[in-house]
Amino acid sequence: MALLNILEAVNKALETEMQKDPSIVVYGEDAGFEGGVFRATAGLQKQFGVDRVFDVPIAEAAIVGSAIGMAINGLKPVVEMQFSGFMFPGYNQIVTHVARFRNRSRSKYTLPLVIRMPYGGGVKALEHHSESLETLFAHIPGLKLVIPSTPYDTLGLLRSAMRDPDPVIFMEPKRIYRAFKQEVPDEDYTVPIGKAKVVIPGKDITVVAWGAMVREVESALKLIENDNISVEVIDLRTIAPFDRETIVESVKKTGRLLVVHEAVKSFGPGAEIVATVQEKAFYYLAAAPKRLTAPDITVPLPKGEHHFMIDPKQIALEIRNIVSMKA
Amino acid sequence: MALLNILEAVNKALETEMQKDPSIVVYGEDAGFEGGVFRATAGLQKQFGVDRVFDVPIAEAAIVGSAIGMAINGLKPVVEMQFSGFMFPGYNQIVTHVARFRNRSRSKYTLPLVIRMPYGGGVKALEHHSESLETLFAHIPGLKLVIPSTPYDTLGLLRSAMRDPDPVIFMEPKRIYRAFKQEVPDEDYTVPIGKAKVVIPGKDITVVAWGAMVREVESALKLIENDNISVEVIDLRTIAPFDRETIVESVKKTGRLLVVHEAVKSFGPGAEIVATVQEKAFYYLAAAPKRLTAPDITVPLPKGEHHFMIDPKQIALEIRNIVSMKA
Amino acid sequence: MLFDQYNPLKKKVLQILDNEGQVINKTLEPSIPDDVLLKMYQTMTLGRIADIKAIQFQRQGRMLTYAPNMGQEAAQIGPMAATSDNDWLAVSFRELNAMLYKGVTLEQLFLYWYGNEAGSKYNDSVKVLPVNVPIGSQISHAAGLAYAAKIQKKDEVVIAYIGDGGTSHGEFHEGINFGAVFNVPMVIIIQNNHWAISTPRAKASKAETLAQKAIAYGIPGIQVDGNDTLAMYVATLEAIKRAKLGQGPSLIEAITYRMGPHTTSDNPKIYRSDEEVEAWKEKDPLKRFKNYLLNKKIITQASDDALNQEYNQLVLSTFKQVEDSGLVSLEEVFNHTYQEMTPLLKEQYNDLKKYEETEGR
Amino acid sequence: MLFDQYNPLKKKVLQILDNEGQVINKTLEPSIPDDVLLKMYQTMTLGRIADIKAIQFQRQGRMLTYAPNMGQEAAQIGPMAATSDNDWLAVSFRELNAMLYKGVTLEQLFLYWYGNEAGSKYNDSVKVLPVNVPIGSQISHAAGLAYAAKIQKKDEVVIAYIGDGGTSHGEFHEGINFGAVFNVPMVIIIQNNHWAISTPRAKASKAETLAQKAIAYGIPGIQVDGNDTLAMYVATLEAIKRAKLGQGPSLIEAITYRMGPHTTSDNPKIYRSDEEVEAWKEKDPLKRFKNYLLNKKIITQASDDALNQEYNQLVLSTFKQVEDSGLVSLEEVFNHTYQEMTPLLKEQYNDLKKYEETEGR
Ligand SMILES: Cc1ncc(C[n+]2csc(CCOP(=O)(O)OP(=O)(O)O)c2C)c(N)n1
Ligand SMILES: Cc1ncc(C[n+]2csc(CCOP(=O)(O)OP(=O)(O)O)c2C)c(N)n1
Ligand SMILES: [Mg+2]
Ligand SMILES: [Mg+2]
Repeated sequence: MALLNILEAVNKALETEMQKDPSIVVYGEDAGFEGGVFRATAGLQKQFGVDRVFDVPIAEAAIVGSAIGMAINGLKPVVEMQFSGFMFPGYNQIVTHVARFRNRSRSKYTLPLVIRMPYGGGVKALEHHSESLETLFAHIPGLKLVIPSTPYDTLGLLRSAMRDPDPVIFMEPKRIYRAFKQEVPDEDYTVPIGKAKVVIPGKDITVVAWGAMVREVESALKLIENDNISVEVIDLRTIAPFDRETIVESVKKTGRLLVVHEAVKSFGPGAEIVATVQEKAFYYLAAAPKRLTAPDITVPLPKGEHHFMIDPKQIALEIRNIVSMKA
Repeated sequence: MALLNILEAVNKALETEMQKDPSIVVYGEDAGFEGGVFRATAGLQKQFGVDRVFDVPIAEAAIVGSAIGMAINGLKPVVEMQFSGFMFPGYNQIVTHVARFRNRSRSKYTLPLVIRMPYGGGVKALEHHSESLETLFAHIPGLKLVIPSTPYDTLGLLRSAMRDPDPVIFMEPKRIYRAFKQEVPDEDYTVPIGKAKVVIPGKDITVVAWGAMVREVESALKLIENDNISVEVIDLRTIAPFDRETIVESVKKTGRLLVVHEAVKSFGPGAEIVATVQEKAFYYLAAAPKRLTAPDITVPLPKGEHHFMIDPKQIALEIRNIVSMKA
Repeated sequence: MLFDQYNPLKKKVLQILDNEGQVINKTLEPSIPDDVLLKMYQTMTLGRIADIKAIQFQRQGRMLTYAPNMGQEAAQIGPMAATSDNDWLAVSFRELNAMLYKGVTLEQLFLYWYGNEAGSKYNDSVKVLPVNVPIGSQISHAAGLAYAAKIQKKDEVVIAYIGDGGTSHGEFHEGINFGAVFNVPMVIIIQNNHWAISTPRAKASKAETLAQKAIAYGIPGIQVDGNDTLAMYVATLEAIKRAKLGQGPSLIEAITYRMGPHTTSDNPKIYRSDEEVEAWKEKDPLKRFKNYLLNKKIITQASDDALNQEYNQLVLSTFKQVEDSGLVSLEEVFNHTYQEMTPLLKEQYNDLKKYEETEGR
Repeated sequence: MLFDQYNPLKKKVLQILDNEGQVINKTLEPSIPDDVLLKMYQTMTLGRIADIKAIQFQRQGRMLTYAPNMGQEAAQIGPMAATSDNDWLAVSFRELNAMLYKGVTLEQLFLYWYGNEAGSKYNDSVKVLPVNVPIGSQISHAAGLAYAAKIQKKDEVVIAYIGDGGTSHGEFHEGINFGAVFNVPMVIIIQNNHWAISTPRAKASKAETLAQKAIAYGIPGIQVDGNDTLAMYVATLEAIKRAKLGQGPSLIEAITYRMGPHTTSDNPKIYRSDEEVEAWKEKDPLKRFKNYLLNKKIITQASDDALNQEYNQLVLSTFKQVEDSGLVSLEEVFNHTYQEMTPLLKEQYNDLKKYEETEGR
């Protein structure tokens, strides 16, 4: 067993997979020599050499595009976008190629590759360093989108991503990169893509969250400890394709749903979850499914960011509200 | 009065506004000399000169980025992305700058500009020529997204877009560019951004659509003429910010909702409309709001595209289904 | 070294054959085996006929869109003849001849343009990337292929094509720069056919030559008569040698001309003069190469007539076959989004299947 | 013409002042009015002090992230002194000195780095674009500003800054190419400070110089000692002249060095040696320019001491003021998404307002 935080779990996933699979290469802006601005890839260049772990020019389109070529020619690239807010120049390659090469070539060319990126707010950063862009990947057929919320899941999910025959976008909640540690097994294990996790079972309301929001939900529960509300907390873990079954079954049981996410509300990821639930569990709903999200504004710079972030008190209030609605 | 199709309405909107407002410039790939691959800008270079109407290098980021600079320095650019599937290289500029300059500079720099692009399938085209990417704009705070479905609205909405103090994405349903003509007034008129249109009033079910889908819905109604179902058809016209009031009021009346769109389903525009409606009209719902959309796959090339497109028969079936559900 | 001799700043253009197919630069004439010369000529001939027919099929409403190659055969066949079977080809969308030479079948090419993804499922041994529509984005794919070749010590070079208009794109810049920084075995060929749809070469760049763009990346560049199969061959051969020696990418600007429309949806009469087109007919690459082979007695007029007749038939029958292939099944359309359909996709597939079975489509 | 004389392929670097501030190229020494020289020096001095203090404030946990300028003052002040009030400035994110010179206030700059958008609401007459974080994307903004100036016949030139690392980006390529094709009045200055965070200049491009990238766009380029205020001034002046004559963009590579960390979150000791940093101290642009002015008797050691003391106070008091400005209001955060809040935004605003009023935040 090792005691790791999320960042260390990312590093360990890369390290252990690279040891097993010589075709894996890791690169990105500053990801080589110094091991990334967050040190997610620290030590890897030393261990695996500059051919397999390296710095690249500042050119996100080329980072993604070259990964496509490498994946086609026998490598398994795991590339880093320095921040999710800087993935946009590479988005053309992601949508028009990463998501499509398999289909375009009727599975002659497949792309086993992973695109990692830290995402999310609450770290008092400059502009473009705090966005939550799940929707922009989840809406694109051909991509998978994974977001872990714990060190254990990070290690297991990133391994699964690297073993997946198809491209996986792996978004890392940087706000909790170092927030807490967890014991993880030394032996090889994976966490499956496409499976949500019932973090806390309950029967009055289902709360779906992912990434840094899972902990905020857990904090919220402490605020309503004495309210006699039984909350089922689900960590979505894979945003696309998401685990409809677990969520729908949960809401069939609880009759109530709250989705909590950091992304802005309109046309955001919560809308899909709500829409799916009411398609599949309409007659079980005791109250309108709700979304607690960031408002539809650009993430403010740090001195205004508190207006944008979701806090546990809000979550607690919202849970109380929904549960108080008559069936 | 003039009898125009949608393409001609685009052209007329540009022409009439350019005559009134000397700060408008129009450019894009092949948009100058030949007037665009669809001829939407035909004749404008001759009338307004090469400084105001011109061809540019193939460089979508520079097209959008330069429009930002022009808008800041006294011009009103109306730029064309040749197809919406080729807007991705310009998406970085759209998200990180077009949507944000006002907020970033606390309204010192504002961006009165329009980005036009043909979109949608059903035209038997090559790859990347058929996508419906509404969500990718609608999810971004700071953008407005308009989609007309008739010549009259095209002319009126594009004028409004050009007069808007903020950036507007204007997506044109190319499949019906030349599908039909409509009388439009010679005198100046506009259609407001942010207002949906009740195309057909009804009381049993609300069907929301936009762009080329409005006509498909209308065709579907003919198939159920004898079913004694009173359908309210709403043309959304502005996708962001969308007219929640009109839709919510309609569903409060009908109790049923079907959203029809060309975009793929998951995390698509329909999810937001469904989620909004059940947030605002939950207790009025007689049946689960539904979405009829493209499946979650890449738009197939023409020989498989029929599997992807929505046809009136499907819409008719879906309407019957929803209405048949007991309240 | 040709790339020194023809440094783009010297404003010289590499040429070996004149417009009549006479060798005007004897010292540079390559010694290509006869069977290779023949394969080159045959592919060009097939490409030319396929091209002309594809446009006809389209005019008859039988073919969808098609992007003609006519006039650009030399810029494609010369370089491909310089490659070996190991080498990769990353195309743009106007490289029918190059693709044919590298083993993509005519049937596949027609199937693609006919609107069926199966046309991009090339045979196993074929190392060609599918037609790449988003301008410029293939260059970094090529850089990635070449990087993988390099670190896996595979004996492979990657040839990437792009148009004159494409050089304006950021994707071109990033891809070539990436390849140069990592010194990967890659050759970038710009087919400067003078037009990007209706936009003239002058709007692509203010630079006098596109070859001089190489200087921005610290790699060698060269301007070549792109309608001269031999010149294109020798330039590419040298670039491939450099690549194999670990000297990194090279950039070749092939000066050529698109004789046909941009695609079958385009009407070039709107934006260019008949005289311009006529003038380029003089430089027809097929005629030049044919004369060269006639002079070398590798072909005869009779053998050529026979070849043309054979290929005419072949093109007709191949297209007929493609036409008969009909529509793509629902399953095919769903089957290749992921290795396995997700539960949601399965549900959507089943729903549509049921719908199509009961209601038809 | 300097750009001919110092054509980047000649591998010469324009320099006027030596490391001690002695004029070593008398013929090129510009005649700058004394008051301008003084303003240049004052701004550099203020920039230097602000820079050092900002890092201190950050270390004290009072400032957020900050991107230091130390060592790059000449590359910013020389060019700005060559501009007139009409001219625009499109920055990247490491141009504090240039922004100060063009009228952005220190308070605004601190407010920005302190994490408040109000810091980018410059005074009306100030023609500077806000700090631009997405690498390279400012270049096409500059091209657009310049295009607008050109067709509206405004007497304006646009100066755009970018880093060495930024030249790898597609946005750089597209923006500069766009400007060149339309021959707009624009000057692009690459601050080659040898590092892009931890990534060395060699990884940005295989090209020997970044100035030679100009050749790709058919525009003139030049390498300049970026720590030499006078050399930067004369190069920019000539580029501006060209722009005003309708001759289009020019590219200037300023060879300089980032003395501090990339930002306050960066630890450069991981990736570069102390010796490297020490060696660059010899070329300190502020020292060189100060000596020049001492020699010219425009300043004295005493006047400089007084200036330093004054600016130390100014920087402290300005930052204190910024610190006291506190948090941004909910209204400000919602008010600038569109000219008018949409109904949905109003609803969200009201909900949050109510929540914050009752529950605090
Ligand atoms: C990113 C992108 N933008 C626009 C287009 C539309 N488009 C297709 S071909 C073309 C012109 C290409 O010109 P060039 O690169 O010279 O190649 P050619 O067609 O001459 O072979 C354009 C603009 C595209 N395919 N991709
Ligand atoms: C598109 C984009 N990708 C990545 C980043 C993250 N980033 C910020 S600064 C920087 C390095 C910039 O280096 P350079 O251009 O040399 O400028 P310098 O920092 O040296 O002034 C990077 C990679 C970014 N801001 N934008
Ligand atoms: Mg071309
Ligand atoms: Mg730098």
